[in-house]
Amino acid sequence: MTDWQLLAPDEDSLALADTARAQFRSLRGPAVMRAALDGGVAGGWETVAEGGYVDIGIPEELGGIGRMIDLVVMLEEAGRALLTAPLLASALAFRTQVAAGVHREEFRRAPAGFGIAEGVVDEGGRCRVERVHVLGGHGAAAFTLVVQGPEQVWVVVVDPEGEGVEAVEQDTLVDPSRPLPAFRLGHKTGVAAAEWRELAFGDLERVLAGARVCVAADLVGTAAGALDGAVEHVLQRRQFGRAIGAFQGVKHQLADAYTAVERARSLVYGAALSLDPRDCLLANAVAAETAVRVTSLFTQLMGAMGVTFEADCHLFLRRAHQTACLLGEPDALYLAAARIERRISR
Amino acid sequence: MTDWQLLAPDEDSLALADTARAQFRSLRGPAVMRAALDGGVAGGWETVAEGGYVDIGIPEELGGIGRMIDLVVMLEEAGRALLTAPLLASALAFRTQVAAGVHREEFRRAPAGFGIAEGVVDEGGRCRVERVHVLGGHGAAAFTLVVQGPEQVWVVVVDPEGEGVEAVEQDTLVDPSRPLPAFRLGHKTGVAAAEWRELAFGDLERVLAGARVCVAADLVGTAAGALDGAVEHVLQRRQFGRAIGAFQGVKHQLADAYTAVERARSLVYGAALSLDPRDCLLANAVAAETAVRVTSLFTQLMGAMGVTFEADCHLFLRRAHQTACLLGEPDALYLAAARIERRISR
Amino acid sequence: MTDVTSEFEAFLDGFLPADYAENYRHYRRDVKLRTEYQAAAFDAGWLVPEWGPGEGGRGLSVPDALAVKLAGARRRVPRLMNIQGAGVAAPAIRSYGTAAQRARLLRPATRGDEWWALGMSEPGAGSDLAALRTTATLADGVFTVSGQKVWTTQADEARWCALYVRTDPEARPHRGISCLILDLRSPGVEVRPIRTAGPAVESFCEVFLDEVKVPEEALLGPLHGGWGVAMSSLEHERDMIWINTWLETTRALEPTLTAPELSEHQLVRLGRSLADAEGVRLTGLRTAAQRWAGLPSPASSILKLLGSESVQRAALLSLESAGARAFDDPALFDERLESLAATIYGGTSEIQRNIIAERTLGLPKGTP
Amino acid sequence: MTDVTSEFEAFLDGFLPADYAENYRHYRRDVKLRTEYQAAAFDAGWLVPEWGPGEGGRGLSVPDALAVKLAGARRRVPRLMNIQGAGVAAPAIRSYGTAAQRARLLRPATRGDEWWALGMSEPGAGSDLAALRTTATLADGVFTVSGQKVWTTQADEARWCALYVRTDPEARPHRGISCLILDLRSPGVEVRPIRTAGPAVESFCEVFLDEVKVPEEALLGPLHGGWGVAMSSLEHERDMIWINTWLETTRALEPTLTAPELSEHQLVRLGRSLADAEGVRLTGLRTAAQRWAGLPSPASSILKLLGSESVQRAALLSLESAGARAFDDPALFDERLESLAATIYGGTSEIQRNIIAERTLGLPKGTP
Repeated sequence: MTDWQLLAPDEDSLALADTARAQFRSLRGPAVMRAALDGGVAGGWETVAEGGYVDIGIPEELGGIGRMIDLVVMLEEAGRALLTAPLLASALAFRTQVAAGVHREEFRRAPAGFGIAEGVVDEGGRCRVERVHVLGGHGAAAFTLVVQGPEQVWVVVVDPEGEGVEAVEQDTLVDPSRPLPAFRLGHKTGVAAAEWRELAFGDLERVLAGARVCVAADLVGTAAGALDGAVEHVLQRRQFGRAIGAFQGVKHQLADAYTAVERARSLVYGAALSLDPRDCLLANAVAAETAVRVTSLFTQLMGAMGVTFEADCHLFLRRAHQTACLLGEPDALYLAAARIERRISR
Repeated sequence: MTDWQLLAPDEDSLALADTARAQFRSLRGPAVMRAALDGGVAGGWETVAEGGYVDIGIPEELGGIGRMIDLVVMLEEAGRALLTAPLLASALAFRTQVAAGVHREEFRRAPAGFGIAEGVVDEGGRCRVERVHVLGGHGAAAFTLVVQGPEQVWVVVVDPEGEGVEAVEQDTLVDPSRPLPAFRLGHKTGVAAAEWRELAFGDLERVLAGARVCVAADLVGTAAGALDGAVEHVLQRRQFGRAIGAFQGVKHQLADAYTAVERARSLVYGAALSLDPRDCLLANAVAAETAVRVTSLFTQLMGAMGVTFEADCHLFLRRAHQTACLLGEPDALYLAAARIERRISR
Repeated sequence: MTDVTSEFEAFLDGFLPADYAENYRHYRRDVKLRTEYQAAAFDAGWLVPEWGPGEGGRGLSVPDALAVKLAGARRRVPRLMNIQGAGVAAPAIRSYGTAAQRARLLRPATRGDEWWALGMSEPGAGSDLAALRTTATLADGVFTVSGQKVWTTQADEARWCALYVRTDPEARPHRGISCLILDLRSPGVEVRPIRTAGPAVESFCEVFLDEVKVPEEALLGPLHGGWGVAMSSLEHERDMIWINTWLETTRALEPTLTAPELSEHQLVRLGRSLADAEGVRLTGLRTAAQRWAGLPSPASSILKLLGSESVQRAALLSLESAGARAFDDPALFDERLESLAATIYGGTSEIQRNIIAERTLGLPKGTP
Repeated sequence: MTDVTSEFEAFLDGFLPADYAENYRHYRRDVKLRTEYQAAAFDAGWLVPEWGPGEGGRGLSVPDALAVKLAGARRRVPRLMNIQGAGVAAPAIRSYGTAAQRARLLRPATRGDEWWALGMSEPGAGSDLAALRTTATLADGVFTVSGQKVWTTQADEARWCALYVRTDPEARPHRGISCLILDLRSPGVEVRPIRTAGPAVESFCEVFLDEVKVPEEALLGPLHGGWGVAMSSLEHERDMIWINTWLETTRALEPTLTAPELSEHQLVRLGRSLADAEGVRLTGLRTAAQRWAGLPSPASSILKLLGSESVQRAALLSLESAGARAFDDPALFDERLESLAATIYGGTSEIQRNIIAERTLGLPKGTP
């Protein structure tokens, strides 16, 4: 079997995707997102934990199961269903812990939070961060943070209930079903980390590689879900005596969207196989742009209906925008990938 | 009369545009470009000089006539006709001389060359430039150069026959009908300038403002000519039993091209009225992008015919590409305009 | 600056609070200020300066009136509370209304004392006015109206509705339409606001009409001549629309213009958006100038296309270049969401492109 | 790397000059090397490794054969002098040819000893094979062919032409087409090269056919079954096309990758183009992998769209980021010009989009 054959999901992956799709749908992502916009709280950790989803893509020696590509197809289904349970945050936390060598099996028994921030960690593992947005920060048993200092990078695992962790007052209305609360850590004396690892600055992208693949998979799923919604809409909606999907102007936009989604998916699969920093940066950037573009198109094709609360398109758009910049804006990622490639080429 | 009413060309401008259009067409730009690709030499200075075109937009006290907007409509007709006579180079040279205060009426009696380069000019007006591409450099009686030093900028007028001016061997096949030969100036002792003026670096864009408007007007004309050609083609060419111009996919691309051309024209007219550096940078950038985009569309809509020597579309594409980067690539111009605006806004 | 604009600026200086420019983000949502501004501007003749003094204007020439509007936009004058009233309904009443209609309705609509809704869109008809199905039958001097309207802005707060109805079902689709002035308090009218995805500036409603009686005197314009009333009243919005999109674009760019630090590639995008804003402003002005000079002007559809693209790119830039700050400032997302609607109101971009291709470039009519 | 690709790499190491990679820009246009490479690769079984050993292949599995082709692309093996021969005509002869046709034609077509042209496009028919008008009437065992072909690559240097003709004018357009093997030296054939706008890698011709006699034995595939032959032979190009666009994209990016200095915004564009190249490569591989695994694969039309966009953006970037250097290096413009043709060969982007919308997304067929 040559490497590229791994780009086709095998039977196990496909079965996983089917199961995940059915189960995530039953969790009614759009309905929960709407409720969250009205102040409801999105739960669901138990379901994803009992389903064994948090073990996928974790190495077997750490009690995990399946390959990176299985994690990708599963997160794609989560993105497609607008899953509100804190699965992505946990996947980001655990992948980053594994990459930095600070993962413990017990971490997977509770929901995790994940964030990237500027700050410092001293030699005793005390961590000071002025402000960090933590995905899954509400209800997490531990925060996994990538802390960027002036010359090093640290991966730390901290207890959100620990001394020195303060929630920062803010509104987060873009996607309240997957909140991004902000925190300040150890303003005065630092927060003691349960685990920490210091890395050279050049290792940052190696450590983030898996997280980028996870975010990208989620975004591809969100884009794919929006594309499905848009196609369904243009088949139903009639104008000038025919379904608007019969107009070439609409057709071509949707054909381009389909092409963009498949392209992004290819990049994510490729990055999942290689976990090469350049590939992961590109997959993250492309998935982010694609999700914003396709969810925007969905909103526009919905016409006036697109601005109503009852339409799903704004939910997809919210999810896409909040997730797209989670690990950096696309242009900055392209820039970083180009710099890596130029170092190799010259 | 309010300022904005000047955005509509008056009767004099319209009459000038009509005359120029007829005369420039009679000079058969596309045919001369094709001949130049085969090694022929494009002349035509006499025609534009006798037509009085070189005096347009020059202040009356310097023997000129008409306003900046007249220069714009005239150069737009030149771009549309793919004029090969060295009118743009002269316009760039004379506008820049006027802006720097080194213009003499007698300069307008002969074709001029124009270029921007890095180099230095000493206090005695001796100029050293390692390499400069001079538009209209073949056959020019004088070169007007904007020389950028590390801390100053100079505008110089030099005699191409003067001691120390050497032609640099090169191919210039992008648009041989409007050649951009390269020169080296005063490798050892410098070349004595006939006129020179030292300016602060911050004055660069003020001095280049008029030149940017001229280049932009030429590019808008080239884009408009390509749009005309594309529309003509899609009305004639039939596929699947109808004119390809009836397909919505083609229609929407041409509607976007039309919109882009009108937008670029508005920016050029606006810049011609204000001669504000920010406005001129934006007009130049937009016109360059529009010309490349519309001439590319023309080429693509021509299908297989588009790659033949006999089709006009590659001539428009050549002209657009060569002219688009003449005063800097569009992204760099947008960047400069944004920096100016941010200085004002904060 | 012309004399007339200085006079207008003096009026603004007198009316607006001293910290208006500085705290625009706050005043933008100040209902009291906005209401009072409209009334004061009308009373001083600045709201519709091109109308005659007897109608509440100053009899200004078109160029002078446009200069006043531009000066207002630059100063970001308070947004009217009910734009359809002064901007669409009032010009239609002025052009098509009977003497009695003008006397009763024109001033309150323009001054903002009585609000208006526009009953055009219907479920399943959207951008296609010719497909409307709400019917009105005339008998004994009374129209009986039944049907449904949707996306009717501010119908829940408006007193009147310029209601487009089918009065001749036999005629070709756009020939059998009439415009009725509907009192929204009439029996049989039910208005239901539609909840929007983000915090909308104006409400959106469904309007259900069940055998509503409208007196014959409430017909605006000729019977079966509603198409002309609609086209002409939308025409009046023309300059207002591009001035507004220009304003929206510059407003959307403000966070990026004043951001403490931007990377080079963000600056390039900012430059492109500045060109977008100027493209809208200058194309709008050029169109007005050429129209005024009696010259053929660029197709007005391009203003719509340029405007929506301009606002969308600006909102996207401000959201994306805010980076993590966007997580704390949901207004950036809301503006982005709102900007996507810009391609919908007043005809989708697809329709604008068809119009340009067919009417301006002369390409053959296809299926749309 | 698998064993089979290492063996292929060893073959390349033995065949290619030591400075091949370094001086690729030069060797790219080396006709002798390219000709010799094709013959040597064929003789060693590397040109069509998926074919049986008796046919000049190595009987490799599809995955191994694709691995060999990718390894070749990475090494930038010399471009075949006549791609239509080995890439399109040979597979069609192999699938549809009679024993006699295979014996006479297959090996020289694949080895490059005899060149082939493809007679598909006609003036006024372009991408629309069903509209072709060149006719052939069969009588007494001989077809008499009259008509005109255009954009026929290398017809001026080819020995044979796979000529598509209308043999049943009564049948529905795509049912009445046959494929004939035309000896281009036949009387009544006139070939005129078309001058191209830039320095083209391969020539373009018009082919005029005036009562040309073609023996019945030269029919390829069933009478009136030419549509199937055409579709199947283009199908064989499938992987070749995306591998080639990927290669072209990376080649077009080289000046930018190695440029001494780039500004940040140029780096961003470079990153986008790297993603384009990877998008083509990985989508091509994924499509092949899913096909091989018997899974539904993404529509192959997307490879065409991705490929042409990818090459175009790369060529534009390299031209624009060269700045003034582009004035001295006309090759950058020529690549840009050539890249624009990428949306034309093998069906325009518009047609690809229609196919995706209708066949993959299930949108209604409209007028095209």
